[in-house]
Formats: sequence, C-alpha cells, structure tokens
Amino acid sequence: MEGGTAGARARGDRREIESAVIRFAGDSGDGMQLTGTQFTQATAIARNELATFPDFPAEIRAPVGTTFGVSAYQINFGARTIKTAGDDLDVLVAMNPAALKTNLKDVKRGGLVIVDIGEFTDKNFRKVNYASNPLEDGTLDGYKSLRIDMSRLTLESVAQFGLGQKDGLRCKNMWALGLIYWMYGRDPQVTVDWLKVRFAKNQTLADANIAALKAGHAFGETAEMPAEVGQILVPAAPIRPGLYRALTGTEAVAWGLVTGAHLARLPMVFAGYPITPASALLHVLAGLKEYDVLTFQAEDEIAAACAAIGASYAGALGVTSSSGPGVALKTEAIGLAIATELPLVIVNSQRGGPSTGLPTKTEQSDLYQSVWGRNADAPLVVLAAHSPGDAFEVAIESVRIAAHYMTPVILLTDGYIANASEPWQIPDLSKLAPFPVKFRENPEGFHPFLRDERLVRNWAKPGTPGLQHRIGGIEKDYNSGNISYEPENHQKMTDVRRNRILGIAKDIPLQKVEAGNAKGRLAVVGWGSTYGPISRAVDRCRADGLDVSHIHLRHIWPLPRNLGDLLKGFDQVIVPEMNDGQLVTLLRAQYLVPAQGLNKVTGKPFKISEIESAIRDRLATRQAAE
Amino acid sequence: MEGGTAGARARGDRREIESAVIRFAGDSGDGMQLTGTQFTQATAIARNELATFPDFPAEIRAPVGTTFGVSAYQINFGARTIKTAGDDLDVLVAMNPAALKTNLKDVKRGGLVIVDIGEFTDKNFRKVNYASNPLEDGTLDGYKSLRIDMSRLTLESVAQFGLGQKDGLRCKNMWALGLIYWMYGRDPQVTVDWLKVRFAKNQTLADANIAALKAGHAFGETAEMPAEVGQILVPAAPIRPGLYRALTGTEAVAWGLVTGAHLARLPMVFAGYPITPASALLHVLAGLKEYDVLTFQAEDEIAAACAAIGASYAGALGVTSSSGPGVALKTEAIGLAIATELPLVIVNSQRGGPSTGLPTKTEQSDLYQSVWGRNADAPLVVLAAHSPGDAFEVAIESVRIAAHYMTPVILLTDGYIANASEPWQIPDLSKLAPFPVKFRENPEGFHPFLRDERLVRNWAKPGTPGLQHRIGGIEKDYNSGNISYEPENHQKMTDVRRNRILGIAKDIPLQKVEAGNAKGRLAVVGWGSTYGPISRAVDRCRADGLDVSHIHLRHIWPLPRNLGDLLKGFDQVIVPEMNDGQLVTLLRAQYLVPAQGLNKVTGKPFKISEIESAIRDRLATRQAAE
Amino acid sequence: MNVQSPKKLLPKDYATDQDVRWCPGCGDYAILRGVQKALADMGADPANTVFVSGIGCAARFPYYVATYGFHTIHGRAPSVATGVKLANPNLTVFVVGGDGDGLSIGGNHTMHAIRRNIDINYLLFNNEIYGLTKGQYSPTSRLGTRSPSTPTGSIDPPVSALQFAMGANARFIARTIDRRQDHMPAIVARAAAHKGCSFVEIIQNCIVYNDGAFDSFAEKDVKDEQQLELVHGKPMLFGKAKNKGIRFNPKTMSLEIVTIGENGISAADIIVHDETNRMLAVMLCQLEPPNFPVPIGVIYCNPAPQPYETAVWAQIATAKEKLKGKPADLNAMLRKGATWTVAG
Amino acid sequence: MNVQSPKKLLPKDYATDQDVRWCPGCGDYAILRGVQKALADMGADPANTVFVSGIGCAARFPYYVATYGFHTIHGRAPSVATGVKLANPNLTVFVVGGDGDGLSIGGNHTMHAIRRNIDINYLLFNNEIYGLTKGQYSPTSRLGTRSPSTPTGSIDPPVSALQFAMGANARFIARTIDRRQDHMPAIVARAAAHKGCSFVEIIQNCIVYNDGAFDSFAEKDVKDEQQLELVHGKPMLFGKAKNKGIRFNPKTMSLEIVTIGENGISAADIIVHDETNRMLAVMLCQLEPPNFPVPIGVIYCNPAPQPYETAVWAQIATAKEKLKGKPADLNAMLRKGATWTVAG
Ligand SMILES: Cc1ncc(C[n+]2csc(CCOP(=O)(O)OP(=O)(O)O)c2C)c(N)n1
Ligand SMILES: Cc1ncc(C[n+]2csc(CCOP(=O)(O)OP(=O)(O)O)c2C)c(N)n1
Ligand code: SF4
Ligand code: SF4
Ligand SMILES: [Mg+2]
Ligand SMILES: [Mg+2]
Repeated sequence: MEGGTAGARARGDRREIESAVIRFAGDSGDGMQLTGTQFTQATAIARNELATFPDFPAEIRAPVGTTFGVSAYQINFGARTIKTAGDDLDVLVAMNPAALKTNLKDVKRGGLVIVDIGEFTDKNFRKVNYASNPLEDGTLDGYKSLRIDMSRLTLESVAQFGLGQKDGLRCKNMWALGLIYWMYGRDPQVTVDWLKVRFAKNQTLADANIAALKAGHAFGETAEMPAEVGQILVPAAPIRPGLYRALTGTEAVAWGLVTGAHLARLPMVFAGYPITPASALLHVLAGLKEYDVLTFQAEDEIAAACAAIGASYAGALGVTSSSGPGVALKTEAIGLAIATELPLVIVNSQRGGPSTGLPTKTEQSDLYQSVWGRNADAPLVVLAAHSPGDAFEVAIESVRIAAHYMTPVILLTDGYIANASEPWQIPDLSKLAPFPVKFRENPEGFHPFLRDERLVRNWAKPGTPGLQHRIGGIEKDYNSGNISYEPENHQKMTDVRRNRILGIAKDIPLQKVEAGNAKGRLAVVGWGSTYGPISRAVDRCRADGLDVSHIHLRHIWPLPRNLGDLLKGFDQVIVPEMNDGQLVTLLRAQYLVPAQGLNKVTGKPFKISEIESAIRDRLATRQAAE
Repeated sequence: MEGGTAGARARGDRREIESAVIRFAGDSGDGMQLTGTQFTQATAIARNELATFPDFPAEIRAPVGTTFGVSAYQINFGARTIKTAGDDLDVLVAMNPAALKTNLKDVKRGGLVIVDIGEFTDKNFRKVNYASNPLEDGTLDGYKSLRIDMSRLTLESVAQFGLGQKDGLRCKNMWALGLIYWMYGRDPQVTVDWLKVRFAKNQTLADANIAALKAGHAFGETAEMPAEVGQILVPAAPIRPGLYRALTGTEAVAWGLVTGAHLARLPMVFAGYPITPASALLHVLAGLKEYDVLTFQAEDEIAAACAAIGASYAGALGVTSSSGPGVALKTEAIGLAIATELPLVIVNSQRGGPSTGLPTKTEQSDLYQSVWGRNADAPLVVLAAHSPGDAFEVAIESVRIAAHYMTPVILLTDGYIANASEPWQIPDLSKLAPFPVKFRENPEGFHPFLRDERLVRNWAKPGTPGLQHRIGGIEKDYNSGNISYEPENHQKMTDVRRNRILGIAKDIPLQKVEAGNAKGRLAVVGWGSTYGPISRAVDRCRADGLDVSHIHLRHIWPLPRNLGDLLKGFDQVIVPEMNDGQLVTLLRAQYLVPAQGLNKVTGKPFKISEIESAIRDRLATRQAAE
Repeated sequence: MNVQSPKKLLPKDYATDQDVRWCPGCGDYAILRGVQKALADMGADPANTVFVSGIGCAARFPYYVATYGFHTIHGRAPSVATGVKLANPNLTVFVVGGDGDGLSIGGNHTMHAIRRNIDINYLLFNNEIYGLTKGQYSPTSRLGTRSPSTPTGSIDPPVSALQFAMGANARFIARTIDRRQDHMPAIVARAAAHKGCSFVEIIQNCIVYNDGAFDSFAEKDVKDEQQLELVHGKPMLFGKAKNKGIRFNPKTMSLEIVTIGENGISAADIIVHDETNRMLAVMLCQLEPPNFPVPIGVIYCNPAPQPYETAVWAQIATAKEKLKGKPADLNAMLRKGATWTVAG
Repeated sequence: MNVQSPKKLLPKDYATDQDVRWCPGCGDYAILRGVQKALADMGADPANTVFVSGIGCAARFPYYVATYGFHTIHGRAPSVATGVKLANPNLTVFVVGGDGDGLSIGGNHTMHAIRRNIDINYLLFNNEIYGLTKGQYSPTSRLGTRSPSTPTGSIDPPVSALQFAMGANARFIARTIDRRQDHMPAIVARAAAHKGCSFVEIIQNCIVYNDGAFDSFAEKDVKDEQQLELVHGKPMLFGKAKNKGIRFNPKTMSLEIVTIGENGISAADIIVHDETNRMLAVMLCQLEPPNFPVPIGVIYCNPAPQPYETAVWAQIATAKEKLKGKPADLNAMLRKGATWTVAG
C-alpha cells in the first residue's frame, strides 16, 4: 500500500518495510523544510523511490509556537514506484505542541509520533489552546510515541561551541534529522557535506549543526529505544541506473523553458512579478543569465505580460509567469498576443482561490480561466504538467508550440508541483533534437500576416532591413495585414485563429492510456498534479481485478485527436480535480460524454484512498444497478 | 416578409406596403445618425412598429469622403411586429460615393438608391477607388435610382440665411430627410420642433435646417418623380395604446439600474472608465445625479471596479461597466467581490474582439469570459438583455439579484443593443413592487459571514455602531468570518459559494418558450441581441408549418431549472450566436444535449434569412436522414 | 471627518481579538501601536473609521484594528477606499499598504487618489522590500539590492515615495518612522485631520528580508544627527546640540547643511519650516542620507478649498435643487425628452 | 542607438501607404510631420526604429511611420516598449500615446519606465481630452471641464505631465507644441539622442473635442509672449522684444517674471537655463498659463551613467564571463548542485 507498511518483515536488526511516510513538522523558524530536503536527498541516494510534499504557512514568520506558524515537510519513500507523498503518516516528527495539534490527525492509527518534550510547556499549550498536556491527557492514545527532550539534548550537544541559547536551539532540526537517519539507516554524510557548504562562512555554525546531527544519530544508537520503534529498512527500489538529482517543479519549468528556448534558437526574456507560489520561477531564472535568459521584475503582472509580448515582437521568446490572480490581470494582454499572433509562454502556478484565497495552498482551479477566460473568441494553447519531471518536458513543449505556431501557450502547474521535489534522472540534452525558428528575412512579397499551410504567420523581427511592418490589436486584413473592419474578413480571421490552434492537435501525440485498457467500465481522467494519487488508486483497484483505466491529459487545449473516441469507449468517466469541476465541463461539452466530477477543494492534494473509494463506489453502484 | 415589401398594394395615391427598410448613409460629418433618429421618431409617432441599427465608423472623423468614414443608420418599420432592423434594404440614401460603395451590396435587387450627385465627383471617386462613375458604369444595374443634386438644392434652399458653403452644406441631411418624409408621408413637424430646441442658441442654423427640411419635402411634392418612386404608405401597426418614447439599450440599462437601486432603496455609485460602446452608460448616468446616482470616472477599469466594490462595502450599490477588454481588466477585482460576497453589477456592452478587435462593431463573444473567465472557482450571476426594452427589465433584475444575494452580477448587452433604439411603452414605475435591502443593524451574535437559509451573508455597513468587522480576499472561516486556512473549511466555503449562486435558480422564472411548442423537432436557442432575427426566422418557418421553437435565455448563469428538460424534448437544438460558439458549449456541458452552434462573427447582426435557412436545412437534412 | 466617540477610548480599545501574524520584531508592530495611539488621541469613533489595505505584510493591518476594515487586493486599496469615501463621505478612511502595494502595482491608483484629492489618509509602510512574497526588491529598494529576483544586485534606480507624491500634486505629505513612537501618533492624527488626500510615508524595518536598512538614521543613537524633525514655523535645526541647520543656497538652488557659529552662520540663516511652501517641500523630499538628515514630520500641508468627494456631493446637491425638496420621481426620468401617445 | 541609415532619407520616406485617419485639422497631423522630419534629420534607420503605442487617436501614430510599429493596448505601450528594448537594445524605440493612455490607465507604466530609466523615447500627445472615445475629460483636463462624463464640469484637479515625470525621477523632460514645426523636430531628435528614458510632452489640439484649449499660448500671434523657449546656457527671455525674463526669487523660492529695464532689472538678473539643474526643472514645470509663459524645449537633461537595459545586459555579460567564451552548456545547468549516481 502506498504510504503503508505492508510487506514489513524483519531482516537482521532492521524491520523491513516496503515504504514509509514521514512528516517533519515544526515552527517556521525550526527549519523543517531544510530537514525534509536533506532527508529526501539521503533517501534518494539510498536508492528509494520517493515523493515529497512541502507545506508552508501563509505567514512569513508567524509568532513562534502558533498553529498558523507550523511548517511541514512530508516524504513518502519506498522500495517500489512512489507516485504521491502518501496518504497517512507512519511517522510524525512534531517539534512543538502546535505541530502536534495541526498534524496529528494525519498520522495513521498505530503510527509513531516523535515529540520534543522540551517544547511541551504550559506556555506553549496556551498558544495553541491545548487545555492540558496532550502527552498525558489521552490525545496520543492509539499512537506510538517517542518523547525526547530534543531541546535540551541539542543544547548539550552544541555546548562546546559557545553559541547562545537561541542559536543553539536552531540546531534542533539537525538533531531530529540525525535520529531519523539512524532509524532508517541513512548515511548522514550527505548532510554533513551540505552543512559545510552552507555555513562555509561560519565555521562555528557548521560545526554545531554537524555535532547536533551526530548527537541525534548517536542517541538512536545508544539510548534504550522502545522495541516498537527500532530500526527500519526500506530496501532499495529497482531504479534505472544513471545520474540523478532532486528536482522541484519550479526548477523543472525553469530548466525546461531554457532548454526549449535553446532548442528553438531563441534568446529568452522572462518578465514576472512576484506572487506565491510563482515567484520561485523568477528567482531560479534570475540565476541563469549565462544561458541567454534575461529576467525582468516588472511593476505588475500587466507590465510583465506586455514586456514579454514586446520581447517576442522583437524576436525573443517572451515568457511570463504568475498564479491565478496575476494571470487574471494579464488577460487583456494575452488577448493582444492572440490578436497579433505572437509567441508567448504564460506559466500559471495555480493556488487556492478565489481572490487571495489560500495563497500557499495548492489547487487546480484555473483551467476555466486558461481555456475560456478571455473576452471575445480568443483561442490559445493550454498544457498541464503532472509532476516535476513532467514539467521539464511540458515546458519544452510549450516553447515549441508557442514559437512554431505563433501563439500564447498557458502552462499550468500548481503549488504542489512547484514545491514538491522528486528524484530525477538527468537527461542528456545534447540528444534532444533542436527545433530552430526561422525568422522571415526576405522582403519579397512580405506582409506580417502571410501564412503557411498551417495558418501560421511569418515572424519578422525589428532590425531586419526591408521588413518594416506595423501590427496591432485591431482586426487585420487577411490579405495585407492592414487594419480591416470588413465583416467577411473578421469571420475569416476568426476562423483562422480558431483553426490554427485546433490544427496543433495534428502535431501532438495521441492520448495514451496510463494504465488499464483503452476501453472498459470506468476511465479516471485527470490532469496536472492529481497524477500520483489517481495512478496509485487505479493501480490498486486493477490489482484487485477492477476494470478501470487511467487517462491523464497533458494537452488541455487543443485536446488530442483521439480523446473523444477513447472516452466513448468507457461506460463511465470520472474526473478527479482539485477544483469544483472544470476539466469535466470541457470534456462534457466537447464529447457529450457523461463524465462526472470528483472534486476536492481543500488546498491539499487528493489522497489515494479518496480516489480509490470513488472508483470502487462507481463500479459497485453500476454493478448494483445493472 | 420582414424587411420586405410583400403585401404592397395601392391605396389612394400611395402604394401601401407592410414594411420597409431604409438606410441613411453618408460621411460621418453628414449627420446620418441624427437623420435616422429623426426619421425613427416621426415613424414611431406615425404608429409603425420599428427597429433600428446605427452603424458608426471606427474613426472619430475620418477624412471626408473615405469609405472608412461612412456612417449609417438603418430603420425597419412596418404595420406589424418588427423585431430586427431588416435584412436587405428597400431604400438606400447614399450621400456620397463612399456611402454608395460600402452599402450598395445590402440593397435588395430592385431596391431604390437615392444619391446626392453633387458629391459624385472625380475627386470623390478617387478617394474610394471607383475607377469610373458608378452612376454610369453599370454599377446600379438592377436597382432603381434617384439621382438628385442635393448639395446644390440644399445650398439654394438656405441661401437666404447667409451661411458659408460649408455650413450650408451641413443642412443636406435635413434636405434628404425632408424628401424621405414626403415619400413615406411623415409629418416633418416633429423634426421642426426638435431643430428649434437643438439650435435654440443659433436661430440662423435652426432656420436654415428647417428650410432645408422643407425644401426636401417640397421637392418630393413638386418634382417629377419617376413612377416607381412615388409615395408609399406603411399603415399603422396595431400598437398598444399608451405613452411611448424611443429607447436605446444604453438608456434602458441606465434607467433600469436607477430604478432597481430605488426599488432596493440603495444609493448607487457607478464607477466606469470610457470605452466604446460602454461609455454612453457613464454619460447617461452622469446626467441623473438627482436620482441618487453618483458617477465616477476612474483612472482605469480596475480602479472603477474597485471603487464600485468599495462603495458596496460602504452600503451603496456599486456598479461598473465596460466592454470586453475592460471587463478583462476587472477580473481580479470581481474575484474579490466574489470572495467577500459583496453586491456588484458589471455591465458589459460587448464588442468585436479579440483585443481591440472591432471596437465599434457588435458581437456577443464575452459569454465565456462572463461565466468562466476568472481564476479559481469563482461563481457569479450572468444575465443577458435581448433588446433595449428588455434591457430595462434585466437591469432591474440585476440589481435585485446583486443586492439580495450579495453577489456580483454580469449584465451582458452588446454594441447593437446599446445603440439601437426602439419605441418603448413607458411603464408606470410607481406600480413596481420595491425590494428594499435590509442592512444588518443588530450587534447581537453578529459576524460578517453569518448566513440566512439561502446562504446569503448579512450586509453591515460602516458607520453602524457595534458592527465593526473586517473582510478580505483570504478564505474565511465559515463560523466566524475570520481568516481560515483550514482544509475542510475551504471545501465548505467553496460549496457555499457555488450553492448560493445555484440556489438563485429557485428565485427566477422557469424558462419559457418564445414561440412554438415545448417539445418538437428543433429548438433554436438564443440569448442577447439575436432575439430579433431568431424570432422572425422561427415565425416565418412556423408559418410554413415547420416544427421549430424559439427559446431565448435571459438567465445565463444560473440557468433556469427547467431548461435541461426543455431542451431534451427536442430532436435537435441549434444555438445561433454572434460568436464562435459559446452558449452552445455551456448547454452541452450542462445537459449533454447535442446542441449545435450557428455562428456568425462579422461584427454585424444575423440576418433573418441566415437563421431561417439554417432552420430549413436542419429540418430538411434530418428528414432526409430519417 | 466625524470621529468623536462618546466615551474616551484607549489605544487598546482599537485592538481586535485576532492574533497578530507579523514576524516577531517586525516594524509593523510598532506602527500598529502608533496608529492605535493616534486613534485614541483623536478620539476616533471605531464605527465611523475604515481601514482599507491591499496585499502585503503591511496590508494585514486592518485585521488588527477594531474599526471597520477591508483587506482587498494587491495595489488597489486606494481605489476601494475611493469607493468607500464616495459612498459615505462621513467615514474617516485610512489606506494602509507597503511600498510594493502602493508604488509598484498600485502606483497609478496612489497617484490618482492624490491628484484627485479625495479625503483618504494613505499610510505607506516603506520597508524597501517585498516582505510577504519573501524578499524580492521593490521600487524603493536601493540600487544594488541583492534579492531573490536580483541575485547580482538591482539596477533600476528607486522611486522616492514623497517625490512621487509631490509630482502627483499632493497637498499633504509627511514622514515618520516605526521606531519613533513619540512622533508617529501626532503625524497620523495630522494626516487624518487634513481635508483631502494625505500621504504619509512610514519608514518600517523588515527584520527578515531587509533588516537594518534604515538603521543609519532610524536608530535611537543616531536619530538626533540623522533626522531632521520638521515643525511648521520652527527653524530647521538638528543635531544633539541643535546647532546644525538647513540653509537655502540660491546659487545652486538647493539646500545645504550649515553649523551655527561656524563660518559666520547664525540662527537667522536657517530656514524656518513653512508647510505651505510647495517648492520648499519638493526640496525637502530630495534630502536623503547619507548626505543629509532625513526629514520627518509634516513636510507639506496646503489644503485645497474642498476635497474631491465634497465637490462630488455638491454637484449632486445642486442637481437635487431641481427637485425643490421633493423626492426624485423616476417616472419623470423616463418621460424626459420626446414622447408620444398612442391613443386607444 | 544605432540609427545611421546608408542613404539619406527624406521625411516623406518615413510615411507609410496607409490612409491617415485622424479628423481633418487634428494636431496629430502636425506632430506626424514633425516627427517624420526629426527622423529624417537624425538619419534614423527605419529597420532599426520601432514605434510602440497604446490606444487612442494619438496611438494610431505607428501606422503612419514607415518603421517597425506596434499598436498595442490602452496604457501599456511603455511596458511593451520595455520588452522590445530589453530584447534588442540596438533598436531606437519610441512610445507614442495620449494623455489618457499615458497618464490615466497607463500612469504606472509611464512612471516605472521613467524611474527605471530604460532608453525609450516617450512622446506624450497631450490634448487634455479623450479623443478616441469621443470627448470625456482626461487627467490633464482643467478643472471645470464639461464633457460627456462630466456634464456639470470636472472637479478633480489635473495632473501635470511634466511634474509627474519629475516626481518619477525623470532624467530627460521636454515640451513642444503641435504648431511649432520649427521647434518640434529638434526636440524629438534630442530625446532620441538621450541615453535613458526621455519624456516629451507635445501639446496637441483636438479640433473636435477640445478645440482651442491651447490657443492662449500656442497660436502664432501670441507665441512670443506666451511661450518661454528654453535653450541650455541661454537666458530665459521671452516676449516680442525679448525684454521679458524669468528671475528667481529666493524669498518665496519661486520664479517670477521681470522686464529688463524696469525696476532696475538688468540682463544679469535673468536665469540662464541649465538643463542639468533638477530644482530649476521642477520650478519650470510649475510655470503655467495664464500667469506665466509656457516653457518649451528641453527642460531637464541629466543622463545617468547608463540606461537600464545597458545594466541588464552588462549583468548578462558578467554571468557569461564564467563560460570563458564557450557556449552555455545546458547539461551543466541540470547538473549543478547535488547529484548522485545509481549504478547499473
Ligand atoms: C495581483 C497580485 N500580484 C502579486 C501578488 C503577490 N504579492 C503579495 S504582497 C506583494 C508585495 C509585498 O510588498 P509590499 O507591498 O512592499 O508589502 P510588505 O509585504 O513589504 O509589507 C506581492 C508581490 C498578489 N497578492 N496579487
Ligand atoms: C482597456 C481599455 N480601456 C478603455 C479603452 C477605450 N479607450 C480607447 S482610447 C481611450 C482614451 C483616449 O484618450 P487619449 O489617450 O488621451 O488619446 P487621444 O484619443 O486623446 O489621442 C480610451 C479610454 C480601451 N481601448 N481599452
Ligand atoms: S517579512 Fe518583514 S515586513 Fe513582513 S512581517 Fe516579516 S519582518 Fe515584517
Ligand atoms: S478626436 Fe481629436 S484627437 Fe482624435 S483625431 Fe479627432 S481631432 Fe484628433
Ligand atoms: Mg514592502
Ligand atoms: Mg488625449
């Protein structure tokens, strides 16, 4: 079972299990994200498959000890394919009462809770409205628990470095990590190395953190641990040999865009305005200047979109990025790019809405906005990535389509994909086939809206002698590119805009079935970051002999040519989405298939079990009805 | 036949016909809009039914004599119900070669073309690329024509007033109007009276224009007219007795909003930013200050939407208005109104797109944007008006829903409705039932997101003692209204936002069938300004015994409760729209009915004949296939 | 303005029950304290006071003030506030926002609120950084600022909040500092009392992303030397010994620092602050560290005959005069202009 | 800037084949003429010149200039132009827009383009009205303007384009007038030659909706008395007899009109124009009719060491130095940071 301990058996000293889900939770000042990232790294090196889910608080730094200041990092790792961060927790590391309070409900019954009792003080209970000490009042009934005064032990372990109490306690996360490393038999060296680099300018801090890490590890080895805690082995997964790294969705998109631009032989101008969770893309790209990436932090999203459009007009690849509310602001500008038929990539890292909503939580509720969210008949291309690794490919594909079809492309990711990290086999980019853009250079017979057989206009960049031309948002004459208010011409241009985009369907792969048959009783159709839980849920059900298939869309618009036929081959279609039912609307309208939504809007990814039980329900109900 | 001369027969001197379509076309400086408006007025007083279509050039004042400077005004009037401005022209008045060139194709074969030969000069031919004189080169073959040197005759008629040549020629439109008044037996007095008011400050101009008008009229009476021109009688229509006025869609919306606000007992704050064709609403409302209307021209559309939202927060009815590109800019702000559950009316006078598109032309392509064009799950209410008279009612309904359901309402009109005018029986507003808003006043147990059984929150306005509260765009706790990042709460609030809007379906009329049966072979489903041509086309087909029904939607979201069942009662459903297929998508997705689009995107309204032949085609094909 | 409350409220009466969620040590806490004190000093009626904000750390402010409040969207607070004030001119309306909110995405609305002179009180918390989105540089960040979006340093010259406001035709501008609790409440109260748009820059330390950016003049130990505290009618003196002053040099048309008693400088050479002198205000806005002390206090105050909303309502009142005291008759509205009767 | 064209072009060579669609008599025609002459005078290479505009009558401009051109959306031309210039700094980029385009909806982008100091040349056609949308008042319309949206007169004080630009930290501002064909080309050429953002207000008569708004100073017969033609290094004299001048009054800190030969005034009292003096520029921007002649010419020009896009590209160049002349290796990008090998 994903996130489960099924298959546990003893091997040597260590209990062997197939997979485990651990969550580190603590105050935002406790460094839980770093802890999680380090554990991920060590786990990847130990050749487990894995997936992660970082969950930040909305506040920058909420007051210490409050529930809304809790930061958490979850990792699911195993000896077999892992596709989600896991439903329920095997182990929760709770660095304070707030972390316990907000996370305990996710621990599976019988799971292990590790707490730093040094933080379990009356003052801290009050901050989170615990009426009594949860370690004593039965709150932990039904869970295993390990109660350690990590604060004190950490301070002792770093005493020699003469740090103050505050700085000393900052090493607590490393102490906890050391202990977990011991539990799962990880080599702490990767973190030792990393600490040396990170604190290169402050030897004392490096030493203290290393000491805490080692102390935590040693504590595991030497302390009398309750039998049920013990040491655990998650054997190596059958991972393809090669060079790996941890990849977040943000890095994936950044590197994919850069790669795409290089393959298109275009310099890239990225214009953005900070917004959670999209800002990180700007940050990563800002550090890639040597790869012909120019980044521009504009005064707002509108300016960012317009600067990207200006850059495309000037012959670069214009890219802009935001999340829902920011993309909303870009709407009018995107219309201009559609009307002038300029390449433009718009990355939308979706977050919870409406309005400011839940900015740090994930959601996939901008599909409507992407496909239909513009005034007038304004078709463009919409792609969605389903994981960090996938995002790399989809970003390249976005660039290819934008540059070769002279169109805006919206690339959808979400807060989950953006922040999650997964081990990624690093591809050899020299093997990718380039798709260089050919700019118009010949003045003979030129006008800016001359089209090829795919209805794509030629791209002439300022600076080219003899190709001076004017474009704009007013309707253009099909034959000359000049302004035209002619009724029939407007119809023709509307047709061209529609058909050019629809024609892209010829240039994308047919929709494949991820798992299961191409016909059958139930298709589960997903897009974006629901990939993991759908995939696992379908696998589980299929393992039980249920006739269910998984179809996952990368191309949201235009849709793959065969999708309609594919869907019609199933008795039932359900569409799990982290929104109130958006793709399902598109599919129903397109194909008149009675697809049904399975919707979750909580700011959290689906659990496998939620999708699994929906699948079982559907098949059972139908069976009963038949 | 609508726009036809069927039923013509002689009566006295005048040839009697059932209806006629006339278009006045000339340079934008020629005053064609005024001419048309005057003729409309006189025709209404003569008790004909009528509909009009003003068509402006995109330029403010294009150079004289150019095709892109042509301004036209079309009127269809008759002795029976008139629902469109008419397909083809019985009479074209072309004040110059440019007007002839751009309008001749719309004249029906055998129709009458009246030209001012004073403008048919070589210089003017060159301006419009006429290689030869169209009056002589066969261009007018197949048409009747009346060639008059109106320029000279006008100058002669006003010679006594000592105007210069330029000012004198400005009276030409009145001369032409006089002639047409004579043809159709209209009383010029209404225009004489109007000229006196209009030129109250310039007696000479008043006199000159009146003289020109009378001269044109006299010319008809005294000149030897070709027999086929003669005098025409369009008998009075069976019009309901009462007090009438001419009503444009813009006036209708303005007055409807004011009426709605009064019925709701709310002051109104209207915040807009000029944009064609929406600006006129701001202009009309700016003149209604004494009716508790505050108008505010903001620095842009975003500021306008936000000011309206601020006004609603403060306890007024906030209204904003724009057309497609401007509404696009308001998207993020509308999301805020959705999240904070504040009343807001957004009037969208749709125009041709994408981007700047065809700003002065009509289109109904913002349905997608209205229903789906926002980030996140962000439901609101969408209403559409189908004519000026209807717009008055729909505007009132928009206010009612916004104020009583604490929600943004998008009211869709279009360039055609906004500018078209129709005779309107003036209602007695004292007979309308008020729907006063009750503000929260009791501090007992108050929080801002307390809801009633319809899920509508209470509205507490600043200034009320004891109700101080804070609202915002971040997700709110269902039970306290405070900020909440709780997963389950977000789901609950998403449900509430959806269900509150869907619940409005209980409070709107069931969908009725405009014409035809409630079941049958073909339903033609429309919305907005396609009402006229659909209605006439269905009537004609039904008169021929075809089984076709007309359904016209006012409520686009939520849809009327019975609509699904209604549509399922038809073998076929077609959806004519002046867009590339938008309502049809919504209907297919909602009801899985195989509705088909009938789309026209030319910036011009449908012709009756276009819809009629589509109906006949569908019924014939189906018959053949059966 | 209508802020008299029946019973005298204390600063703590303006606090809500919500947890304050800024980073510990953030300058925003001090500003909250200062503003709550100002409200108490003014006797502001919570029921007639509204705080409107955009998005950002600063923009969380309304949740913590026990008046009416509206946390809107990024950059648009001046527009929402304009709507509030237009709808109900009796309300005292504050706008709170950060430098990004007010000068980056919201610059245009800030500008138009100022030039339109609507009677709102804009408190701009300038920490020269984007706090909420984790530290990107802002339009007020100094050249060379290293931030996540400018890893090799920012290269666009910053805008000066106050110079910008003057360019937009401001009629009230002032500056105060998070750490100056003794100074802030009076300035906020002055802004509130001003009829028309008042613009107050409040220097705010972001302890997480821009810590210490203002220490060179804001810290206690340097403030005498590095702050120029302006008071209308008082000479522009500063320094521990109050012996340094600002003089106008007509040749260069600029202000310069002089020391009384040195080079023949006497008290008479020192400019006396005149809040109503626009040119002087423009010059004061240009005084920047490290060459000059930072001017704080009311730099410019020159009210127009009436704020915008007063004129708006006056036009409505004039229109209503037509009605001669009778209620507006909607039937009359529909019957204006040409009508005709179709007889039965 | 890279504007040298191989063969000498004439103004007419910068005209397109498109019908010019402004109202007959519109001031835009004159501006088009003036700009085409400036291009010819500068020897601008049409292939390396781009005109970017927003929406409005003014914004139709690019269609009539035989260079590259982009007619974008309302208010956003500075942003699009920024993208063009960033992508290709070798292009000479002009922005053309009306007062509504540049100061109402687009005010923020105008401000940020100016403060960022990107090397674009902003030509703002100020007709103090919304032309294209048929005559509503604009943010530069004078108080009391009756327009369709302000039937009883506008009540919001206008913004001054040039004061606004100075508030945004402009480094080049100038003004010229549609009717001053003798003056305009040189000013436009100066703007183009300036490295960094240059902002030029061009007074433009809208014959349809705001006819005569500027006649009091723009018409031929009054221009000597009502225009103050500024030339760097030359005294600020005006009047038919060139005997009136501008003097600085240090008491009021303001400019005043004096007449040479009257009240003991001599030529030495008259200010000599110094384009580089910021304070002087601010004061000049405040001179407005009817009390003062209208300053035209280059009011302020004080280039920064480098414009924005130069600094942007310099950072890129620095980053590329790491590559030591080798092409960027994407494989290296993916392999930065921690990696591990899974053996076969
Ligand atoms: C439309 C939109 N764009 C961007 C954001 C992201 N965002 C939130 S606050 C902020 C800037 C914060 O800086 P500032 O206004 O200076 O406030 P501070 O946090 O420093 O107090 C940004 C970019 C947003 N919420 N909405
Ligand atoms: C988003 C958007 N809002 C509004 C408009 C309508 N609009 C077009 S031009 C214009 C203002 C024109 O005034 P100005 O910029 O001064 O130019 P002018 O016509 O006077 O030259 C407006 C409001 C638009 N095209 N797009
Ligand atoms: S990030 Fe900075 S501004 Fe924001 S709350 Fe923390 S310290 Fe304050
Ligand atoms: S409306 Fe005014 S600005 Fe526009 S083209 Fe006509 S005269 Fe020129
Ligand atoms: Mg800030
Ligand atoms: Mg203008």
